[in-house]
Amino acid sequence: MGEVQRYFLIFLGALLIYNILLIRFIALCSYFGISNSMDTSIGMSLAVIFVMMVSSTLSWGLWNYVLAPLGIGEFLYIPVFIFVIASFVQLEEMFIRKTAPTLYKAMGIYLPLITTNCAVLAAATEVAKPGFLKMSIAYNYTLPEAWVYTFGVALGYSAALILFAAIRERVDFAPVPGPLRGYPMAFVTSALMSLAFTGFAGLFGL
Amino acid sequence: MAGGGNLVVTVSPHIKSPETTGSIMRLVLLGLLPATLWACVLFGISGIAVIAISVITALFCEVTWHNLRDGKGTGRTWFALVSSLVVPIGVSAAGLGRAAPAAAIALMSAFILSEAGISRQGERRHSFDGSAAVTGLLLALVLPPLVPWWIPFVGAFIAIWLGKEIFGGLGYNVFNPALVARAILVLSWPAHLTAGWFRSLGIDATSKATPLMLAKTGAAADLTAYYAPLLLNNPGGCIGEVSAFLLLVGGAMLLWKRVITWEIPVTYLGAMAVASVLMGVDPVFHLLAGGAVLGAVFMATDYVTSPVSSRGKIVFGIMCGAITMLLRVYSKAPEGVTSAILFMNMVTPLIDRSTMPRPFGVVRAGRGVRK
Amino acid sequence: MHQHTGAPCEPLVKKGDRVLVGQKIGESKAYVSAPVHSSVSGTVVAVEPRQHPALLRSVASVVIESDGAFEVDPSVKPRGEIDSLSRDELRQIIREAGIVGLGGAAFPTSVKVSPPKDKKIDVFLLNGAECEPYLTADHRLMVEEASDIVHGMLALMKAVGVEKGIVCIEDNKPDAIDAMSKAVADFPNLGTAVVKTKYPQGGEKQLIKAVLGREVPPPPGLPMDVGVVVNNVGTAAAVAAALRTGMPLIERVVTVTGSPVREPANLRVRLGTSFRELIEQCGGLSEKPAKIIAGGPMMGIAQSSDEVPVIKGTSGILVMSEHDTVLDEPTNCIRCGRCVEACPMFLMPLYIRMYAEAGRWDLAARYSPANCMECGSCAYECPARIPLVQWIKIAKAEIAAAKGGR
Amino acid sequence: MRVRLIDLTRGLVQENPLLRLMIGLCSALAVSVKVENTIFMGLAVIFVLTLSNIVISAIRPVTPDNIRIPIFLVVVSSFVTIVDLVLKAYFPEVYARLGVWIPLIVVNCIILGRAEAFAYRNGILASTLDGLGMGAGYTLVLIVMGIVRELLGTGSITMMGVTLISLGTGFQAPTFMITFPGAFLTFGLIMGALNKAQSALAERAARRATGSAGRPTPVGGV
Repeated sequence: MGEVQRYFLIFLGALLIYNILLIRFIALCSYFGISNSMDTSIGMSLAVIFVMMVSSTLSWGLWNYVLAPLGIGEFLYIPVFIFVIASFVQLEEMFIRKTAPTLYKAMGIYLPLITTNCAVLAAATEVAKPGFLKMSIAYNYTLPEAWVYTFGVALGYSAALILFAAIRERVDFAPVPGPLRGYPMAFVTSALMSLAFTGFAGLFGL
Repeated sequence: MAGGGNLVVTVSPHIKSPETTGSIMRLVLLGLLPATLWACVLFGISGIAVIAISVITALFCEVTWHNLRDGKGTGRTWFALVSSLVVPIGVSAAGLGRAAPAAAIALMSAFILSEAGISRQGERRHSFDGSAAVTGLLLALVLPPLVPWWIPFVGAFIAIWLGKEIFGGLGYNVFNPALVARAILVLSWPAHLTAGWFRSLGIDATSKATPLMLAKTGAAADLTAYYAPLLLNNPGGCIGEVSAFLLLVGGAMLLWKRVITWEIPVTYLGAMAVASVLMGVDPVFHLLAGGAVLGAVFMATDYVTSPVSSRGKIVFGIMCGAITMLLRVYSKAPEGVTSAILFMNMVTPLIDRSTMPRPFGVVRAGRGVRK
Repeated sequence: MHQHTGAPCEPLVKKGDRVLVGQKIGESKAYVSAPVHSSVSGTVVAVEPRQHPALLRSVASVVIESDGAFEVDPSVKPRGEIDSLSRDELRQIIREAGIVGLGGAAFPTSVKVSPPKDKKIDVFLLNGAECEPYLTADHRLMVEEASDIVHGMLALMKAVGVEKGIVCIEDNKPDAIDAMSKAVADFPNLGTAVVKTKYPQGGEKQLIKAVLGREVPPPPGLPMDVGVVVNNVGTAAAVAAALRTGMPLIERVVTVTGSPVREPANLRVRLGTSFRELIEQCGGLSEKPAKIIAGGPMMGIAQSSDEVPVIKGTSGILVMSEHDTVLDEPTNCIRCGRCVEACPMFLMPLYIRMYAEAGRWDLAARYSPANCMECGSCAYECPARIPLVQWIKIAKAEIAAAKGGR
Repeated sequence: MRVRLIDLTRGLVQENPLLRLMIGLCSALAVSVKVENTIFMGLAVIFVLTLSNIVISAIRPVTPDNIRIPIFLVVVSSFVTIVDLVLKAYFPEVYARLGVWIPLIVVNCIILGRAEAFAYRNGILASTLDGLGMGAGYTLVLIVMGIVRELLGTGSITMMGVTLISLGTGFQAPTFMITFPGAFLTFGLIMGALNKAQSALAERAARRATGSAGRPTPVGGV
């Protein structure tokens, strides 16, 4: 497998075929919670892309240089990663608020929410402990591969979220039968979105 | 000279184009007619059965849903629903397997006819706009001719109830109902949906593979040999894939009648041709084979689930064509039309949102017109 | 007293007064307004509210019983040649003659020909494109009174202070093109332009785009923002009359048509004549009317009675039989996109309606309903028979109200 | 300290974490392919939720407000690690199937949500009851989903290798139900059914209250 080809496959797998929201069911709370507004969805997407890239880098470094060499990874990876992500998000929030007020305005309010966004932890753990998310390409990522993978996951999250927000601008105003109005219908819609994503299963042998 | 007092006062405009939703749906049915009739000839009773069950069940689903939703005739509707589920199963269990579809058709038709009539109070019970018939027919056309009878039956329920009515009825669904049904049927009963092809008018009674499958596995070396049969009488494939030529005739009629516009079919097939050249596969074969023509002309052009603006339609068509070829060439499955269109259905609201035409006189500074 | 877009007039006469043809009977101090004149001579029998054909409510009206003599008021006298009059004098004559746009909107012409100083006007368009299908009043006028039209056009151009003038005619009226081309041949600064026949070509913005390729910005943008003033051919003819004879605007050409009308015709009628009299003049009706519409089929307003009078803005009377009348219930929108294709302003009516129905004015505003000119093309095309124009009007009003509240 | 029954029952229906609070969805959809999975997952969540509720409630006097979230996370993740290791050691098969969902309990919104919204503001006993109730509510929905999906999707329900219910060989199971889209659909329909049931109950109650056959105002869903 060529270098470029491998990056491409990692990216495509993370983006489409194992889409973190619709195929892997991770981070659904935020997906249903904020998709009723397009602006919020876009802000959240930006924030997630940013936080994910940084936290994956951190977890990759921690695992490969600290946890794994010391042989304590299996016991400690959960608390360590989540702690790192939570503290990083807090630091970042303070940092952005001071240095970049416009950026803070755009995504500041989403940052605290991201701590409990399981997608961030999932991606961070996957790049450190491959196989975590049961993708068929799973091996020890190099740092660039970890970035490509994380970027794919984050973009997949954003794509699904923004598509869903656009769809909800239609479905939310449709005369849906009473008991299904609102969230139940959002789930039914997601079922069909997930169905559309399933169509990509098996692409490039992924 | 009539004085005042009994004049009708309505809002403008006071003249209307003669087109209605019903007239459009009738034209779509007419467009599908040549291929459907030819399929009935080629596949005989098995093809006719699938088409009949699919269309009648679709109409039945529409009537029952509307009755229950509007709370009219609730009792008789429930009775009809339960009996058309229970009786065929009973007949089947009694060992009269072949009579089951006949029983289902008879029961459902009786109910549809009784609901279509005029009630004793003189009011119209249910008005059909033809959209359910179109969905039912399209569903039948994407099924293999030898599927068990209950596949189109269940499929029509999925298409009308889950694909359309649950979203609020005609016009509100996001995904093409017939394709939703097909995708769910494929996921549920892959064995039935990927076999049951028919060898038409030929030597073998049945064949286990479609030309696309043969091309995928490399079993068919000379693809040019398939051009003529694909155009006229496809050796193996779904009911609606019997003849690319007849589908194109129907499509041309719809274009001429201005039911559909050129953008989606042309860009869909065009993008497929370009993509197949880039991927190094035979473009003519891929345009004729499988559901490409049926999808590009009749499925992707479904008003409800495709973009409304011209620019949006072009984006939609190109993406559909590209994804179809991507899936056909690089995924395990031989066909990609269903998945490609469903995927693009999902993207349609976003396309519509971002291809809003520039209002007259508005000078757009950069992108976005949000205030 | 409310015959135009702008402030209504106050009656100047009272019950029992004797009035003459061309005598001013209503006036307003407001800038955007035009006075009203008597179209007959006779006695004022009432000053009371009467049904108005465009506003669909009763407005203050002066009812005059004609004595049949058509005695002309002494104030009506020729105003002299264009060259001898200054710009301000011309504007004053136009205002005093009560002239308004005769295309249908009835906007006071005196206001239109007085652009603010900072707006540079370089072209004057004379609109000979019919504002609606079925109406042929402008067409007949151009064929029969070409030289009057040109005379009025020159006066209007002088009032605006513009050099270049173009008469715009639709390509399905070769006789009108002929007549007008001959009439403008003597004036090097005038020309004609032939435009495609399609609705709504007669709309100001569409006409400017078709002839000059300029796009008028959305409201509150006006043609003068792109250096253009547009006037209707009927308006020009009225100006010519006001100059040559001094007669103010007391009559106009009205198209009376529709399938039940025995002898459809264009009639020159005195303002205030009832619809019923006009229909009778055209041979009466062959069957019971289901609808009587003031204006054209696309934007005209259905009347509840045929006793309403012709006013300055009445371009046509359309009578529809039951057979012509479409009374289908609206069904679900099938997103066919025909409304988007049809919209001359390039809007997406289906989305405006969807969000208006849901009461989400914020989302509806994104689709700029304020740009809609209410031509009705979308609703005409809609196979689901959805009254799109009405939804857009509602959205417009709600969004404007929300803005005002803020 | 008063013991209130409502702390225990709240999580079952009125404030069911999945159907009403819409939290903890991810794992619910993912593991409900098999009833067996749902029971283990439910137990794991009850364990972590109750214990972390207890601890968080206990240490709340000494928790600084501004860094409470990282502290919650450390508490929760310790319990999750215990579950993770225990399952891996004693039920390797189940562990393999649940996979990622055990470590992800850390960020399961139910646990952090209850810590923040309840345990951090209430006494130890109340917090214990709340943890048990919420956990039970979660498990209940999970099991229902598991039953629907496994029974329809495979035609039978098997647990620890034993077939409990079977729909017979004539039933051709729609595999769709155990796929990803099937999970969303099942959940959406269960939610709709609950809404329908609640509005029907409310309607009946309203009718009884007014004593008339008049149409009461319908009670909307979420």
